Amino acid sequence: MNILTLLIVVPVLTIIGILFTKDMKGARAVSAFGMTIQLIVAATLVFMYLGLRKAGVTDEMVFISDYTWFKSLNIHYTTGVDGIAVVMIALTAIVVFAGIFASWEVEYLSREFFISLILLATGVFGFFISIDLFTMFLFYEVAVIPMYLLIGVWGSGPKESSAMKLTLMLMGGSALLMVGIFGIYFNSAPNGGPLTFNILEISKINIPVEAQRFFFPFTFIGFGILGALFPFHTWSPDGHASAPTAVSMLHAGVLMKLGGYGAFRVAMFLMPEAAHEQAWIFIILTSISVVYGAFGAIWQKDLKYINAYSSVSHCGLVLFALLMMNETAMDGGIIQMISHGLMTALFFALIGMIYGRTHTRNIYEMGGLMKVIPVLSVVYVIAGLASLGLPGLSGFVAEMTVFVGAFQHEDLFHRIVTIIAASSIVITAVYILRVVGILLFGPVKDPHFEHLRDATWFEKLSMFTLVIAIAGIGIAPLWLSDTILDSLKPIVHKLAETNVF
Amino acid sequence: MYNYTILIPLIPLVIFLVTGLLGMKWKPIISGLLGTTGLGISWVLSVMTAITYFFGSHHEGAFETIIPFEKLWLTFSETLQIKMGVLLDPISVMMLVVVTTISFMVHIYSLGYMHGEKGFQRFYAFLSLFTFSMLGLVIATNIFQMYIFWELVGVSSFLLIGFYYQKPSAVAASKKAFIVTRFADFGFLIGILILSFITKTFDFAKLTNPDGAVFANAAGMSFMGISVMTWAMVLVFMGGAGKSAMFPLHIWLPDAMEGPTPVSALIHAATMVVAGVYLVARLFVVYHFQAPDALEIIAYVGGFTSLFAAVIAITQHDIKRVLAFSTLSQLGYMMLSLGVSGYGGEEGLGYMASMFHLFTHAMFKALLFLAAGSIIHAVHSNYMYEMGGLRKYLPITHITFLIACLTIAGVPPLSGFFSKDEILVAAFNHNKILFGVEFLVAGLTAFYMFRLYFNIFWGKDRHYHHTPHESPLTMTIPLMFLAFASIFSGFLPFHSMVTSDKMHFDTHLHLAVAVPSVLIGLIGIAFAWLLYKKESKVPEKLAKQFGILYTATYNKFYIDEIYLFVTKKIIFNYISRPVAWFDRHIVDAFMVGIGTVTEKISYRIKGMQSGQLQHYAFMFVAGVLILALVLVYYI
Amino acid sequence: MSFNIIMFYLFSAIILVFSLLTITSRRILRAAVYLLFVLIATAGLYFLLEYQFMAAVQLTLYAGGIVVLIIFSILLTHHISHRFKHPDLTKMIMGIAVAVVGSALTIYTILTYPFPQTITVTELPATMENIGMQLLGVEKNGYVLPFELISILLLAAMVAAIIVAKKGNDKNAEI
Amino acid sequence: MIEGIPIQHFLIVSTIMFFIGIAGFIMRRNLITILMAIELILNSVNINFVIFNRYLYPDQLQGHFFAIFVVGIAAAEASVAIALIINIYRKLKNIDVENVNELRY
Repeated sequence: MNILTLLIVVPVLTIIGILFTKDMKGARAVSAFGMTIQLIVAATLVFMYLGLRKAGVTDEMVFISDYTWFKSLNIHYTTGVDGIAVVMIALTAIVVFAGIFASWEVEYLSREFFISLILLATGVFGFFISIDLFTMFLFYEVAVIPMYLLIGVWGSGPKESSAMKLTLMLMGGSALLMVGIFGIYFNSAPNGGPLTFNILEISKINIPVEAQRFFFPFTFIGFGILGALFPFHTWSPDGHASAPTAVSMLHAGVLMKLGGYGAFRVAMFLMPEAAHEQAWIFIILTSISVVYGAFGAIWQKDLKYINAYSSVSHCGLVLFALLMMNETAMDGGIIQMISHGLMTALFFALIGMIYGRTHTRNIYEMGGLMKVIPVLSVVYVIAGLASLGLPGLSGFVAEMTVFVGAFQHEDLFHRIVTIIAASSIVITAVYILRVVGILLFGPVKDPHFEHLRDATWFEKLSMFTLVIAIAGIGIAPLWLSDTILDSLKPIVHKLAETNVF
Repeated sequence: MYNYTILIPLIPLVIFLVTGLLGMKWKPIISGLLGTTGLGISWVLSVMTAITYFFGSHHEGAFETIIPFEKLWLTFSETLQIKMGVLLDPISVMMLVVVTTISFMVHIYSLGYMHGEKGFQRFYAFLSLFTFSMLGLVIATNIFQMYIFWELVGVSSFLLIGFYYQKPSAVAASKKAFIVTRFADFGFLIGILILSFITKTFDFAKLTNPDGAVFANAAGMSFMGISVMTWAMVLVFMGGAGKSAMFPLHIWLPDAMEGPTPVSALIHAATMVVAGVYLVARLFVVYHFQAPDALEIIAYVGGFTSLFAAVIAITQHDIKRVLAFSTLSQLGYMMLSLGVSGYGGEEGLGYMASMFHLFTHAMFKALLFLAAGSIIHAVHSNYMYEMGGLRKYLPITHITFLIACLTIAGVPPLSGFFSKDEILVAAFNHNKILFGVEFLVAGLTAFYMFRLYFNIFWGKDRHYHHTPHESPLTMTIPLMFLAFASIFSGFLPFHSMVTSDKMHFDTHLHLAVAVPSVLIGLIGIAFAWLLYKKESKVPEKLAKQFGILYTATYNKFYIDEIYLFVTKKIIFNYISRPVAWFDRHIVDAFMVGIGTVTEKISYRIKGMQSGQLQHYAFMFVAGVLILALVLVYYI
Repeated sequence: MSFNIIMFYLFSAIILVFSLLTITSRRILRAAVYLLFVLIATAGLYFLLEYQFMAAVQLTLYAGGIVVLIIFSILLTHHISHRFKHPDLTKMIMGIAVAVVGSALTIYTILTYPFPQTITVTELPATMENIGMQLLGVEKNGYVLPFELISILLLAAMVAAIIVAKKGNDKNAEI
Repeated sequence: MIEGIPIQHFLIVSTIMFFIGIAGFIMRRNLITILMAIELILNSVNINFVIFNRYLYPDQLQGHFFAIFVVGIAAAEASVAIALIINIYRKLKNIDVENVNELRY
């Protein structure tokens, strides 16, 4: 069996396994086991991929397999990965693994919880391995739908309305996306011949420019909604605030990345002329996202809201970088996806753990947590530092690659927006330090907090997995960056040759 | 032959990791000893490097730039790459010595000073982290490596200032320090980006090549009427100004004194704050050849800061704050000196003087801080009006403190005299106004230092909670060592070691400058002696005389308040809050509004589904008619 | 002016007048009787067109069957003397507007449409033989399939009518 | 085919009858009257079938047959409708169409 298909089979088997368990203990043990295997598979994939590249394989996509499953419309189940997909898969595996341990103590309907969670993960894995647009879209929906249940059933606060809002907005995105994908499909054979959903095949032909102009905004905004593009980001604060810990982790850590990944893999790669033409609009929107999200975060009181706005800012940077359409900036955008995925997952995990102890997320009701729960607090500081771009942690590598890349652009407009976007590093520092200062430092505000329990083993496992990944990327970013750069070459090449400006 | 130099930063890094991860499981003292030993090794290696570099295998002509170690860290594109490496040239070797020496002394000193503190291991871990970052900054081979470590020293400074994290003032100070320097770093980053855009390289080797080949692109590029190189270099200087606390980015430094005193000595007096000076020196060639306007700005900023800080220092009561403002003032000196310097030989006197002063200042300012720490340790107070007559109780501290005061006041033949004299000469040759300012500052410096000295060690004996006693040996040995260094480092032949073009040139004493500057120093001391030797009412009267001026100075000219206004009022209230409001009530409301409107419309139009058969029939027939009209008659 | 033409206009007038009366009469039994007149006049038209079989069906099924059915149901649900209230003004406006506009539109269309003036095909007289052969024929122009369908429909309608109209069974009555 | 009467006249008669039926359907409140309006409509359609057959396609009997079918369907419809009306009458004690509005919203 193709190793990529294994990435779907393992979660599906895990779900089936959970069906046979009776209670929380069984369900979580099976989930943890399954996701550990998944992590191993993903790691194997990374090594196999690097091995192939080292052996001199220069195909754009590797591990390709192909089954027709709807012949008359030429829909295939086609899998294949390049370096970008591989690192995204690795990210997903890590975050899901950490997410399982972060939700170790979900007692209410725990079997159903784990099933939904893993179903969501299956969708994400499927999305990354697909190179058939239809299958990709199918998996995208598989990833989005369980979110409704996960928030609506296991959430907190105004969970039903948040779940509704989130799902409806994402479904709105899907609707746009579907228009875009069908637009691509029906223009995939301008010179006659069978229509196709296969990304690689479509990338070889040129979709007529008029069609691109029309369908590019649909596709880009469709993915952009998931990637928290201003002004379509408002599902994110409410959704994250209501979602249970693991769901926030997965959602901000992985699902929002589908947006960025799709935006460049589908929208920009297949419709390069339109991407060049319309990039400026989206560059303005994303630079607004970056700064606006950061400013929005300064004023919030709720830990999850702070993080959600911070995600808006960081994810805005992802799209911003991708739209710069040069190798370095896109490389940075993808590293930023991974980096943001890891650290925001860590943040949400920590917030969940802190909330589980203090039963409040209002930062003004807490204080001095460093004294009572030092391990959690130290990890929180590390996550914060990663978020504000401290060298040695992943955020720095990503941000710097983005800024350096974007600034190499010949156009003055691009350089000026880069400066505007770069100003977010200051604002980020302000809101991160504000939270850290209020939440962790100072005297202990509430006497009830004096006897809080510090991190348990499964929480530590969850946190340290992510911390190690963050620090690993931050300290030795070269292999990651090279892997991505390598795979970006054909994409950037295609984008460059269609640049009419 | 310099391969071992990579160990100099790596040892502290390893110690940081080990202490940080495992330290909590050990007895505290093990961390301390481990850190001290490690730093000792680093120090020995640095001194070895310096001796081999400057004095070994004697050579004629320029000192070479040696890169014994370099490794690719991150690729941006074919030309833009970040490498991690070790670069040895006169200034970096000199800085290696400075950093490791002070750090080593502070490590030893902290064994006594921090003894029994909660978080002793944490303290040592952070010290190691800082030392690692600072060393990495010093030996950076390219501007991006420098930026990386620049950020890391920023964060270690943040962690160390906020060491007493339960004290709100310390937390606030650490936050302030980080954010202000971060803001400055933003400028630095933009500067780097502009440089990289023009030159397509980060390497110092290429950037600082006097032929300026990499800047060929920059010719004629300008933005808003100012040449792009000036923009770039001013922005880079902004980073330096943030770290070196130049006006108006100086506000974090006095507050940073909330950290433990050894930290103040290490970071906020001797090493990190000179990073800005070091940065300008590192890129001096670029400044000189590509952006002379930026250099001019640096000179004026430096000059203004030194005067400004010296004036404020006169009125402060917290001894650490006096020292902090004194540091500001001295950093201003160094910046000014770089700003007025030319390139090559005698012209480059300012450059040499700046580096020289950096070196001597590190020694005597660290000494001052450590001595101040010793005093605070004995008295448990930071305020000089709670001190007096301490010379009896703290003899070693007293002597070393006096030596440091004399050094900073520029009394010959102590080291401060030499370095300050060179700066004054450089300023005199270049710009008479700045020279005047510096001359005045020299007098002010002597005055406020001796005000401090007399207030602490002379004057009336206060009533102390328990009799102050001299600090333990771990604390006094560093004091004595640094006093020794303060006295004798002035005789180091800097003019043949650290020069702008790395070539030897001859210097000589300019009596026309030296004599008046010594005299004004002595006058300052004399004033202080008159006013503060004995308890007297004169200072208070004087303070009253100056009235508003005094209050303004005491409140540091309200710069803090201005900043507070900008951040709290403008950013929080007028930007962030509206943004949050806008997001909730406009953007989100719009998105929610789509849903609400849909619901409203459906509520309204559900009345059409009335169950009234005849309404349906009417609609149906009317619809058919309309369709017929449209389809048949194209209306 | 031949007799046929006069008869046509007479029948037309009856149809139109009694149609109007059917829907305007406030006494329902009278309305039913007016409807009967309309249907009989229609049958007259069929006679004029020489479709005797059709006319006979019209008379027996429509005028005979359906109208009787309607009158029965009226008797089941109304007092004979019951007079309706005037209909709602809005409904009246709605109905009249639709009717006026619709008939105007349709009549305009009819009058402007170029119907062929002469038909040159040989006429197939609607004799009983022809009708019988075609209605139950299976070859070309044979209508046995719709015929069977209609018969099934009628059966289904009959069953449905019985089920709907009969009183609820005991089990339901208890509830 | 009646000599001297053009097809249009027939059609106009049936059209007016049809729309009278429509108007009755919309205006009247009583279900049985509505049923009668429907009969009018069906009848007018029947006339059209027959007329088109007779005037335009006299070589076949399609319209004729369809008219017969319509009569059959009308009979079925009337019987079911009356069954429904009787049922409604049992439930509501009247047969006003305005009261039959359970299936709203």
